[in-house]
Amino acid sequence: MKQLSQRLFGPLTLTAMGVNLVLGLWIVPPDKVQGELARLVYIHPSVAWVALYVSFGTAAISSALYLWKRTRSVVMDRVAHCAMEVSVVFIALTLITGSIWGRPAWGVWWVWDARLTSSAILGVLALGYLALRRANDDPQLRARRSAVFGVLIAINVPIIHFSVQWWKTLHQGATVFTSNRTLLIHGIQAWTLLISFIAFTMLFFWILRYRYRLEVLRENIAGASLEEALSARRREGAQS
Amino acid sequence: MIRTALLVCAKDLRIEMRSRVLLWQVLPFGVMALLLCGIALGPARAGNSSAGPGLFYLVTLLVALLMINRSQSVEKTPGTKASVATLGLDPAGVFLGKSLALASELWVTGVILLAGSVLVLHTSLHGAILALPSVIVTLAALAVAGTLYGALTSGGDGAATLLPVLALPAFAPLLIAGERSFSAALHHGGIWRWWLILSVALVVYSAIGILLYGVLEES
Amino acid sequence: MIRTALLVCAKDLRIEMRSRVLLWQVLPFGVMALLLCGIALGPARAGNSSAGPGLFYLVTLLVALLMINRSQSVEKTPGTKASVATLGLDPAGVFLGKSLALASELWVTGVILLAGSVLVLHTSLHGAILALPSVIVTLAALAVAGTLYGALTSGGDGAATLLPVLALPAFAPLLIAGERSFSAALHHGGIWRWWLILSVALVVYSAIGILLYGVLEES
Amino acid sequence: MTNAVTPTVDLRSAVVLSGGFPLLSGVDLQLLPGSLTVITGVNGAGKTSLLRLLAGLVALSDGNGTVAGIDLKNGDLRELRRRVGWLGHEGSFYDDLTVRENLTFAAKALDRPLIEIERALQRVGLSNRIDTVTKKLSAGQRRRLALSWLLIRRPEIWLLDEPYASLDDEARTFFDALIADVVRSGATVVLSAHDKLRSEALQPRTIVLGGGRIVSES
Amino acid sequence: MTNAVTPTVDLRSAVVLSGGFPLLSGVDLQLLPGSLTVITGVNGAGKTSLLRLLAGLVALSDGNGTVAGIDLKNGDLRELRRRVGWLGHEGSFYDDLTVRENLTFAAKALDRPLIEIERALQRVGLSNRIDTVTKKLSAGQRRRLALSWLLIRRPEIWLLDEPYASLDDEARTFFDALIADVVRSGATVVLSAHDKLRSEALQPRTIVLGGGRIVSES
Ligand code: HEM
Ligand SMILES: Nc1ncnc2c1ncn2[C@@H]1O[C@H](COP(=O)(O)OP(=O)(O)OP(=O)(O)O)[C@@H](O)[C@H]1O
Ligand SMILES: Nc1ncnc2c1ncn2[C@@H]1O[C@H](COP(=O)(O)OP(=O)(O)OP(=O)(O)O)[C@@H](O)[C@H]1O
Ligand SMILES: [Mg+2]
Ligand SMILES: [Mg+2]
Repeated sequence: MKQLSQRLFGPLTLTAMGVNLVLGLWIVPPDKVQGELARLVYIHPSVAWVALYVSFGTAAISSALYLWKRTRSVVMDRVAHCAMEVSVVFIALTLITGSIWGRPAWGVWWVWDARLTSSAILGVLALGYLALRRANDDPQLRARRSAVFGVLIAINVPIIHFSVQWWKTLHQGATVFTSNRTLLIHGIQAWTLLISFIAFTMLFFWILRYRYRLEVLRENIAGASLEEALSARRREGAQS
Repeated sequence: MIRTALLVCAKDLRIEMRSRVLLWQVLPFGVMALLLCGIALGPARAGNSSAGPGLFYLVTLLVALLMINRSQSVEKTPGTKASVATLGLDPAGVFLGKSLALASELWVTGVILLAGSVLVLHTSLHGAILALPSVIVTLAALAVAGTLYGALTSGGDGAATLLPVLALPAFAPLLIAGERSFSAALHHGGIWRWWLILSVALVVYSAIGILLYGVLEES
Repeated sequence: MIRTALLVCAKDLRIEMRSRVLLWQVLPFGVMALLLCGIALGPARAGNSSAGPGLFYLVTLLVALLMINRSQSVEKTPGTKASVATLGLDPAGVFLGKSLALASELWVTGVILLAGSVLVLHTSLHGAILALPSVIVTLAALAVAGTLYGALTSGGDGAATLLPVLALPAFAPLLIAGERSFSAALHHGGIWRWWLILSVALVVYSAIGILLYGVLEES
Repeated sequence: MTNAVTPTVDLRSAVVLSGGFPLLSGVDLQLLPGSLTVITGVNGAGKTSLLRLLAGLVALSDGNGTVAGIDLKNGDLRELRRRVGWLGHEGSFYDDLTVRENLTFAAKALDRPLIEIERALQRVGLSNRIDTVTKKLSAGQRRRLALSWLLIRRPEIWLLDEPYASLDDEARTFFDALIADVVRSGATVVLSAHDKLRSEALQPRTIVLGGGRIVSES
Repeated sequence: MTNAVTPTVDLRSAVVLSGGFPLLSGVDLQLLPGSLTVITGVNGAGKTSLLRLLAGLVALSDGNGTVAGIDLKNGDLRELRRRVGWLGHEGSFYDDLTVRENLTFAAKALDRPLIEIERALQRVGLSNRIDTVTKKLSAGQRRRLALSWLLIRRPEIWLLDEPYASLDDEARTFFDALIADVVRSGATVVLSAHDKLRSEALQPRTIVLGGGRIVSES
């Protein structure tokens, strides 16, 4: 059962992405105000959602699980690491799609806006996480430190989100939902949007799984060379 | 925990007193940076008093980074680390003690920079006095978060450069909240909301530090 | 002198390559500082493109301070200092080599930050390209002066904090000239005058370094 | 276990890695309370690494181990560190504090009476430098300071990395007497050395390391 | 001067102060080329300070002195440093470079052929660590690296601060042979030590320091 669902995950993700693209790029009619440009709405918000919440959430939860003594395991450390790496990619995509959208929509690549600024800050934080990993080469110390940082980042996500809003806001806010959660867009547009969120979330986990496997492979290779290193080291003693 | 905190705090402050880095280096740096910010913005904008709070916090942040770095470098030498580790100090106490020492130093610096920004950036004196409580809370939160991030980045390769990378984004919200409350004080707005937010940040960071500092120090 | 310079420069760049501090730490720091400056100023002012050159140089200066610090800390450990001293390297060569390495790193950072300020601070792309030559000269001057000041402050107590105190006032004129020439480039004004001033500064600092670096290193 | 006394140190094919390189490549070692062990071996054999492992300063990468009843893999390393005394190659303590301030900090952290400080400094012969800033001390004086600090703590496990280095004759004689005394009182002492121990009274077990593991023993 | 050979080291009531404290309180010392001198003395006697003075690493505060014909007060200390070989307590070289890169840097700075690097490493027994980053080396391996470096340089004056510390037996034997060889070739060697020199072949002059000056001599 588990096997099957795992095997189906990839094709399902691809299908969802395909449906999303077909619907978003061809089926849905162009927007009244923004025209063809509005099709970015089926990519950009969902990419951003993954970048900010799904990936950081995954990393934060696995970091917290690592810190909790009873669930401490190398798996959690790996998941956190891989999620954060994928997150960097998604944040970059958010910034790129957003800027592409912003150039025609606002006339500039960048504005000093709450969303934009906080996305950029989170991008730097994710890079910081990776830099922190690089700076420590003892695996356990690295795991502990990055787990603490992973948790700290998680707290930062809402703080940054709100702080930047307190600071100033000017951006495109609730276009899809109003503050009282009533849907503003309807029909096929709403469905396509929903599908895009699901599709990108699935895409994230799909990539994460492959990234994780890659990590395990890399560690296995390291383990194999470990045997070699051990016997080389032992020979050193025999020589003298 | 409290005893350890006081012990560690006293030790850090004594080292500071002996080396006088705060007096002779950090403070001049702060004043200098304040002037430079003025220059970078050009006279028209810098004279504009509304930039005051932002610049004040920007400079304070830079000063804080220097001080966090120093607070950690004291513990960093390999020999010291090992022998202090065998003391088995309560990590929560160490965390609080180092935070407290850092906070005291930041308060001193903050008050002087506040005076500086009244003089250099034409911030109103009355507003600065009103902002003082919020500045104190902000700096305390900065000290607590700084100790945490300092421990996170200490020791590794190029620790001195890693700290700002990790800390700047994390401290940005504190900076913003501090700046807002300062501006609110200048315009006689309600500063209680900011006060509250900052206090929550202070408590949250302290709690995390008390819980997790031990994990960071472990090895 | 030239051979020594190349040798030292290659050594510094190799250490940099190995630790990758520039890529992983200094650059993110720069980007973050750019964002923070924007935040500290508030959207209205930061969006205003005329603040671009000033902020660009402010951030570059902060980045440069980090990099100068690192460039010196490599030489600083007591053992290293003594054994490198017994190599009898030509101090003028050491000075030029370290400056060159620092300049290369600053150039990389500078170009990226320039791109960042086009994106983030709405500096005009055309202006930024026009400003590039002056940025290169300014950064070279900064590297040369920074090496000089780095050697001046290295080793002593709390060197990391002493450097900015001494260097900031010295770098302020460079910063101002750089900012002026950048602004001139943006407004299609004559940048030659600033170019000339910056080149003179570069030459003067280089000359001082070549003559006096030996005195600084002696002990 | 047939032995009635539980060993203080019990390593089973202990491996310690650093960046993929095995500092220790499989060490089996049992030490009883009240024993004195000298680790020797060529440069780079792994002596320092072994001592650091026992002190809880580096993590065990593979194999098993307990020290003072604390598991090196899942146990509380902080508790372990509290129970060992460590003397390393490098200087200890805060460089900017004086000898007295450093020891006061340590004594307070451990709830020891301050009077012991002066007594310990007297014993190691450092009383005349009590108010000197630690970074100004000579190499041997730093070692003496570290020793005085162990005197105050009297830990159950003493881990000493090349303790004789930089010590003058007087200090070495004192050190030998101290170790004899400590071992008699039931503590476990492990030290690394390139020289023979000088005191005839000490009858150490000698372990020779090579290539990160034990190659011979006597 | 009645002596035909000019001494390499000539100190006349040399005083070195550090923050008001006299590290050396009046040292008179003459050393001839081709001589081997061992400095001993209790911890804090001033051995390290004396060696640092001779290497041009600290300034002479009072008295007079020349080393290798260079006046310690007004002479060119950089030129002096270029002519001495120094081995200190602390590690040498850039921690982030590998053994090979460090030695290559030094060899290029001195215009020596790179082939000598491998030869020197072979002699000190460090060839198997040629591509290891220096900061990962063990204490003794760092010492060996510093020695290999002196081998490449072959300076006229060797100043060695506790050279035996951390070296294993093999390295000590090598070191003794090296020193005998160096002295025979006419260089001046000064080293500090707490142990007796082991090699019978070496006939050093021994100077005992105490309180910053020479208290006896043999
Ligand atoms: C660099 C530029 C941009 C960045 C970094 C950015 C970032 C983000 C982020 C992080 C979100 C997710 C917010 C959340 O789920 O809480 C988002 C949502 C969104 N963005 Fe952007 N954005 C950018 C430019 C734009 C532009 C130019 C437009 C349109 C003119 C736009 C329209 C939207 C819309 C419609 C949403 C969904 C809003 C919602 O569901 O509440 N964005 N953006
Ligand atoms: N990344 C690495 N690559 C290769 N070798 C390494 C690496 N890290 C450590 N080493 C080696 O591991 C060993 C560490 O040994 P350790 O410091 O325990 O030796 P030791 O027995 O204390 O030696 P000494 O007598 O010189 O103090 C050294 O041989 C060192 O070169
Ligand atoms: N500011 C100071 N105040 C008091 N004493 C000082 C000060 N600075 C240095 N000293 C003393 O000067 C002496 C320096 O001696 P040095 O390092 O030359 O000793 P050494 O003979 O090499 O000793 P060791 O055998 O321990 O290496 C030490 O006794 C040290 O305590
Ligand atoms: Mg060792
Ligand atoms: Mg000495």
